[in-house]
Amino acid sequence: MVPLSYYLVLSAILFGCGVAGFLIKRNIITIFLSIELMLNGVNLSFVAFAAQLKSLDGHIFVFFVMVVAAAEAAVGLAIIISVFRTRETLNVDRVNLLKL
Amino acid sequence: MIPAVDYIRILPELVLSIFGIIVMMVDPVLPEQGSKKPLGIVALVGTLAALAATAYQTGFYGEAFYHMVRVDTFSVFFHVVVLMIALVVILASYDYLDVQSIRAGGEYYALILFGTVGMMLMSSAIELVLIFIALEISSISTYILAGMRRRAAESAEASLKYFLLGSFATAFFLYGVAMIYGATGTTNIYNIANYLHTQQSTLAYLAVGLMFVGLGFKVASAPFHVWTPDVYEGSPAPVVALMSTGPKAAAFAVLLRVLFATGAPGWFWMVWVSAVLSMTLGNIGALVQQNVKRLLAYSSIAHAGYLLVAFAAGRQVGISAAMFYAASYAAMNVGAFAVVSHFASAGEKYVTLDDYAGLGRRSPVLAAILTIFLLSLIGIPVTGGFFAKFYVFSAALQSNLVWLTIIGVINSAIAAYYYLRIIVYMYMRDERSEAPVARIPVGLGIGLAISLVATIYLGVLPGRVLEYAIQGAQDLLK
Amino acid sequence: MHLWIIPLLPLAGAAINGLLGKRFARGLVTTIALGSTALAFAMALWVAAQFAGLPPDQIPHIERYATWLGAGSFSADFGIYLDQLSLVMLLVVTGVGFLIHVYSVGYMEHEGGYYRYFSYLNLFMFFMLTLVLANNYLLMFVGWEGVGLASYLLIGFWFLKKSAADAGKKAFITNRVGDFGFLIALFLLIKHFGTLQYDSLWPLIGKYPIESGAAGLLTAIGLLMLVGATGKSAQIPLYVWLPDAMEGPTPVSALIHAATMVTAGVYMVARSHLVFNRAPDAAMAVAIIGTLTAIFAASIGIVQTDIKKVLAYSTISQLGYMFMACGVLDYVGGIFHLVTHAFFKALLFLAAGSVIHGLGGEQDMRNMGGLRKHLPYTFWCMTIATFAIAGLPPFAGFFSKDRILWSAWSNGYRSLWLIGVITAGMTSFYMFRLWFLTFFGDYRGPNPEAAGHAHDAHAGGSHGHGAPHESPMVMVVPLIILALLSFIGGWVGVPHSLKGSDHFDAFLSPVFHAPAAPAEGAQEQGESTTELAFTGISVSIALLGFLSAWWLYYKRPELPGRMAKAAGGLYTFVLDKYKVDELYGAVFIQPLIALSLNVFWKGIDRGLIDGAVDGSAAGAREVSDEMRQMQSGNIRSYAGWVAVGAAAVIAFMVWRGVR
Amino acid sequence: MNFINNNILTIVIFLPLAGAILLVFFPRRHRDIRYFALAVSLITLLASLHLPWYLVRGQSGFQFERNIPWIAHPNIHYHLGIDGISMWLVILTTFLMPLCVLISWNSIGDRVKEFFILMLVLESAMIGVFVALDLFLFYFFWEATLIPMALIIGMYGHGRKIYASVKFFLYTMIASVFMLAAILWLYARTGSFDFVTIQSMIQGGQVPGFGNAALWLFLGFFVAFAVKVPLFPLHTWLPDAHVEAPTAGSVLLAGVLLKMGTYGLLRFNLGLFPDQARRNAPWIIALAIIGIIYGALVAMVQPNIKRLVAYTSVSHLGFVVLGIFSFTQLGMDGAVYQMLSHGISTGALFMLLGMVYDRRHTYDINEYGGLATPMPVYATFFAFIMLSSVGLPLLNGFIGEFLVLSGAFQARQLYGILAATGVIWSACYLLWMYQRVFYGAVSNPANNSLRDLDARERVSLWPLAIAALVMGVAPMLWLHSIDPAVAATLRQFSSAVQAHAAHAPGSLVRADFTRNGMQALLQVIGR
Amino acid sequence: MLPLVLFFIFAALCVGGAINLLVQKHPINSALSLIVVMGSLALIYLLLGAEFVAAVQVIVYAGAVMVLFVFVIMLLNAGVEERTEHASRVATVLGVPGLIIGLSIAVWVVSHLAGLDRIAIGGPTVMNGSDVFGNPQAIGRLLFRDFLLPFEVTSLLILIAIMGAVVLARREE
Repeated sequence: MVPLSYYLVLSAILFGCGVAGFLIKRNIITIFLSIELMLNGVNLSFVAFAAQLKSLDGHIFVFFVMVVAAAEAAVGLAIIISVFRTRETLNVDRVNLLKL
Repeated sequence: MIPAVDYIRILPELVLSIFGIIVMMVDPVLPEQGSKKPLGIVALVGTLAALAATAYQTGFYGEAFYHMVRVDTFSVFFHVVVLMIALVVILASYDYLDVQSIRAGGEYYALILFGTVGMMLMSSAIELVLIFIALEISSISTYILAGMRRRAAESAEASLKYFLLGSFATAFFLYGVAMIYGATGTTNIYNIANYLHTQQSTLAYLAVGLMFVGLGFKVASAPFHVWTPDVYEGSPAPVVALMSTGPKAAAFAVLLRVLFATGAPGWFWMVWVSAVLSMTLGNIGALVQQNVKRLLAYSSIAHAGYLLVAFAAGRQVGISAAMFYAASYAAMNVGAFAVVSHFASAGEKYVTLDDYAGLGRRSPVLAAILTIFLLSLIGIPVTGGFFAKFYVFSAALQSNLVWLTIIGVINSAIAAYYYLRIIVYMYMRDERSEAPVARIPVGLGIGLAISLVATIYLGVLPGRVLEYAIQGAQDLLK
Repeated sequence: MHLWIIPLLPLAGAAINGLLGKRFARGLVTTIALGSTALAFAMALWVAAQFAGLPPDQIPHIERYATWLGAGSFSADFGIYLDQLSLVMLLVVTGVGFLIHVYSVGYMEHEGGYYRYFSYLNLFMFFMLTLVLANNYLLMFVGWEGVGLASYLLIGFWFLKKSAADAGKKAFITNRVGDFGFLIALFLLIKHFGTLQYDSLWPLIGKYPIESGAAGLLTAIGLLMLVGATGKSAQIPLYVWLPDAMEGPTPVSALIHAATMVTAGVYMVARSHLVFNRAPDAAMAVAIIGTLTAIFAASIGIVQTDIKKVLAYSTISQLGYMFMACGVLDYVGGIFHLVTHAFFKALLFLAAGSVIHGLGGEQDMRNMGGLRKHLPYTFWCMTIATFAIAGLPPFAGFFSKDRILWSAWSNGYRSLWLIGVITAGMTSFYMFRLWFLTFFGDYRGPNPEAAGHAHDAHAGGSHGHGAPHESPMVMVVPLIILALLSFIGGWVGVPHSLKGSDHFDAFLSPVFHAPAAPAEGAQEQGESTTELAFTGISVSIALLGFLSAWWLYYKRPELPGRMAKAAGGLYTFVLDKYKVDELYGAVFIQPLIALSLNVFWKGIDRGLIDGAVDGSAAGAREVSDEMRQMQSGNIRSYAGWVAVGAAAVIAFMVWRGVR
Repeated sequence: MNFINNNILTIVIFLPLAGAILLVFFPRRHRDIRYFALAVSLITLLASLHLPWYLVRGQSGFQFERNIPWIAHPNIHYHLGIDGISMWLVILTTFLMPLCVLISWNSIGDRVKEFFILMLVLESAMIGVFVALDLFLFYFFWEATLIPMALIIGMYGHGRKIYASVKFFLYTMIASVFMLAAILWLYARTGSFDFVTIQSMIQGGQVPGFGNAALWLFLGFFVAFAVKVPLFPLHTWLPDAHVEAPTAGSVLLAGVLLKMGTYGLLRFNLGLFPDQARRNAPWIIALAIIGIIYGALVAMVQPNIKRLVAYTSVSHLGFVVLGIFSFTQLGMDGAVYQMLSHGISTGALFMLLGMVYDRRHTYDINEYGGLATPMPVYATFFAFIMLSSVGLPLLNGFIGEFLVLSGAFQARQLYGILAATGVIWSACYLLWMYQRVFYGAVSNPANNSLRDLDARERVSLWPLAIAALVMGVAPMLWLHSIDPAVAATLRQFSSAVQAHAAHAPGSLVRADFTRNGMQALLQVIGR
Repeated sequence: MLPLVLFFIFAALCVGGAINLLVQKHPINSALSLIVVMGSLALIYLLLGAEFVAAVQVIVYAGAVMVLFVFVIMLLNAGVEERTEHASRVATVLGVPGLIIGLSIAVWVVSHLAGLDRIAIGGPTVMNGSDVFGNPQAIGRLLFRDFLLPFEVTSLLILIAIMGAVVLARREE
């Protein structure tokens, strides 16, 4: 038997890794991957809570999160392509025309 | 079986979605290189139809689709605000697309309509699942719209920044939803409220905090505001008009639901600090801006701060003040950006203050209209901005938030400086800019007229709108 | 009696000439100006006749016309207060004023701004009459300020000359300093008595005891009035404007700066006798100031070479006598000297004006001499005036001055008497010096040919006369009338000691309730013997002055120069008027300007306040600029901000939840 | 008649605004625009003359009242009304406006339409400030004056016009938000914006938490008004604004806008917070006296005529504040009178400066000298107005100054004495300036051929000159209605202070003050 | 005991994958690490009795979405990420673990206080009783009844996503 808090901590670790990845990675695609990691972390929480609550709402939520993630992935990658076209780089630090 | 009345309760959203699809279907029929104006007209008709549907909706208050949406004065209020924003934005885009040679007119209008659907759903949804999806709809469509000026690197960059940071923030929101779900076992706002009324939950605190991060990002309140100036600067001006008002208003509606309808605990100082930070950082940041879009972006951060003051005030007065503020802020800001979008000309070349020098002489009407919007943003009487601030601060005082009020009024005085700077450039600087001034096109003219009338109306006879807001606040708390 | 007509006549003249005079012919201007003054004088005479018929219980005769200023319980009227004192003043002002108007017609004949001149002069008459006839202090203050204005305008009449404009400004501002004191006195009166109307004020003041020993309210009022009076009547320390005021046309000097306006201070002190009677300290201050001014001005007058400057210092000195009189509570004496002085000093100025006119603008006595042949009428008139001012019997000045000195002695102010007597000697000396220098000896001026364009002090520049010549009759006739008055004017006040009946004293004493009138009855015999002895002293002192002047400036004219050399620094020091102007400049004016300019304006206003404001604006912009660094444009740093915010929010909310 | 009495204030407020709106649709023919603006301002003047004509003198309280609900939430009323104090300020406004139109006739040649629209809008707002009895409405008009004035300075000014305009705007704006906060606080506690209601609630002690907040509320209002007045350390916007503003702007700024501050002090700071007013009076008076002396001294050394005159406003308005905070009948009567007379004199001075600026385009004193020779009529007008500003008796300036000073003296002798030195200073700076500008020979060849005043300019000056004279000779025409109004204010004030004194024994009510106040009061009742 | 062991194994895999994602320089490696995380998560979902979610996780997430990622990485020919400014080693070395640990501790504290660490879930009970909980049928019923509206609205979202992808990725002519 696994205490619920273990799942939650694991979920927090994954979420935290996602945040950290966003902060330290320079490749736009990797940053995007970090966001997916965060979402996965959240999903784990949902599923864990659903198991605890014996309610399927959490599963439904996860399902919708996946759909949204997929949609975001499509749009996000398109945006990345569009940025790559104009800037010829995937380094996020070089995407800084707009500032101050 | 779903009763027919449920469809009426999502009728405006349905109408708009249908018109969005019509736009997409008409698009291929139009000549490839031709003007996209017919699409604009379709979108316009769609918005008007949705407005009519909203009006029709008022007779059918209630929940629908198994407690997914709830139509009440609160949601109708925001429906109207959002639809009016969409209307003006479409009107402002009418000629803008041709001027900027944006070819993807079909997608452009469709995205505006779909995005509006998302925003409307945000305000009427009472289920966090639906709120989340609606939020994503409005966000993703604005991410895309931000990148619509495809030839401009800035546009792509804005889109990317908005997208990455938006997704980042959404993850926080989602995490918050997960927590509230864990805390209460439900994702329905009113069920959550019922739970929280009877039970204490430590998790709920964390949940509220995390959801505030996500929504705070959407409304551009400090310290989650950092994306705003860059994105506003890079995005097409009419899109900025939309994204600085529509999703913001909708996100405020969600925030109102999350903070007030659920009876969420412990957020007061968080909102207080955020309000102070937003006002201060927004206003101070705007002081030295040369780019008008960027300046208005900073100002919109500050305005989010004022709105949060109303949140901090809480209770019915605070909520109604926030609603009124959202409406009048929408009216004036959408108008201001509409002017900016027109004046920017092809390639959005003319967006710095220097380009505005002597505008009062070159284009007195446009300058006068922009002046009125700016005065409203300052909060000068006879404009909606004045009453908005007025209600917010008086709500704050009624809740004994003296210091917050004082910080707020000082901030609004500081803010006068940079708005005034635009007026100064328009009227008091000698003409130096070579920026051409085109005649005000019909579409934009109508759009400006609408927001102008709204701004003045809210400034002279705010009573009626305020009554709606009060009614909405009551409905929200019911 | 419709007394309001008297002041309004000259006002009408001033208004008509001022507004329309530019388009009028000179004759019309003259007619209006002289006509209004003449009518006023006639009316004054008629009033005097009426007044004589009034029963004593109807004196003072008060006429109220309207409330001028009313606020709360305070109010001040437009109204007229006619008693013996104001009647005397009324007659002097209208009479001498009229004569000087007449004289001016000749004197100003060739000047530009003729209508302006007469308009100002009439305006002066109006204000002066308001001053003397007012039935309350506020209205008196109107006249008080108004004559100052007229004086300002007339001193600066030749405004193209910087010195004239400067002098006008100096006169006005110096007077304002005095007015400041006067105003405070009025405020004290309002605060404690609630009114400024004479008729309601006197009984209230009358209830106060004499403030001997401890200075109180009335002393304060008296001293503040004295401040006002020193301004208007050119006493120490505010006398400095009067010598400069000689920049104005000479008739103006005669009318305003000798006969009438400058005596306003004396009139005011006399009018406020109730205050000074009850405030011995204030009265003593008046006496001391007056005496000191008398000798101080006389000492400067001795060495001046400008004929008008000598007369100016002489005026200051004589005003000092009047103050001395008032200070020793002999108001009648003061007013008496005021009247006689009005005659002879007006005459002196007009005669000097005639000389100047005759010499084409020359004012320096070193360039005169021997003029008695060229200007016979002027000479004789001047002679009478000189004897009058020197205090030689039986001329007018003798009686009044003698009375003052005697009052000082008999009231116990022995030291003041001594100074007064010395001053009398000095007066006699410098007047005869003037007389000898001007009319005797040889003409020291330039050739008649050159005179025309060499000495043209008048800005009008039309005095292109040739050799020294007598003035036209329109100027000479007033001289003669005044000479007559200077001769016989004192006879109305022949003291009892000289077996006179002293009508003047009898006439005026009721006003002052005769507190200081020479004692009657038993002591009279002894007193009058002493008095006679003192008269003898002063006459001999005057004669001494005459003799030394004769010795130095007629018999041995080369002596003064040598004496001046021998005195060296002292002489130049006196010649430079004890450098008082320079002292004021260095102590008050320059520091004030420097303070205002460098400390207040540039330091506080620009540096401190604007500096702080602009600085904070710049600071805000700097902060803004700094804060823009938050907006680095880097997505990761933005995410960092969001993460930091989120961390703070999480920490806070967890803390809240845990609590 | 009744209809007119009920609506006259509305008419007077909105006539200029209606004119402005009509003007928006006018073709850009400058001549027509000017005549139209002149006509509108003259009609407004005529309409406003209804007020003194039908004002009932003895009646206390507000007259020509109009009180209708405007906005239900919050409870805002369109509540107008005047008493003897505000009425004259309205008349002053309407009186100056046609003259301002005249003075701008030729000097404004560019963007004429906008100029007159701004002027008329400004007039509406200024009148509104003086007649509003609802705090909200008052604030509304108060802020509404800001924009047109800032635009007038910024668009039609010269030199550092933008700096001046922005400075003016920000100073006023920042200060008035404190007033807004105070108004909101009052509303939050009383549920009303109505001046009369709030006043009686405060006096009845029905405002919860008022005791602790009173000082801050007082300061909130005070700062807003003090900046406008302007009181000593807050005055530096004024010289800049004046120097750079066009003539009409300066005239209105000095003539009317500054009075909004003193009017506010009198009406609101005294009316709502009598006890605080009394407590804070010493330092406020100190600032006023510093302003009197300091303003005068700084004026004296200015090299720029307009800046000089601007500083004199600091000095003169110090008198007004002094009079108000002397809490004596005389002082407050004088303060009101001084407001009016300063409007006339300084307005006229600025007009005169504008006329010479039109000819020479400089305000530098060194550029002038000897102007009396080429421009005698001008010099005469100038001298006359200068004398009225100096406070020569029988001209307008004297009455106000005298009353203020004697009132201040009654309150405390030192106040009167220090302030009375202003009599000396004003003579110093104006006479010195006059001498440098007008006397002497013409030193600058550019001044040799200056035209003297033309008919239009004379027409615009005569009313002011006559007003200055009449106000000096027959002040009772004004004081008859000012006096009872001030007495009513004072009555309210002293009863409030006494009530407070009764609550808190041993408070600092000075005996002489009460005595004087009561004396004045009895006098008024007795009449 | 077994569920706990399994949980730790998969959790370790998850965390390892996540950390690897951070450490790897080449995006393709990061993407593959993410797939590891997702796979492990799917197994944990199974452990929690969420069969349907686990399946979707593998098919949609690890399958479709990640393929898209890899595809784009290949398309754009992304190489090893370059070092640029804003690289503070201290911040990375201390901040990242700090952030992760901090968040974990916060969550742990909160869940501890909420009493969640006393609730044990997973293991055989859930796994065995899966016929009523978490199976596709129950989910389907919920999805097409209670959550019908969100489900339908999702179609709009996907439409937008398609449109966006087309509009943005289309080569500008």
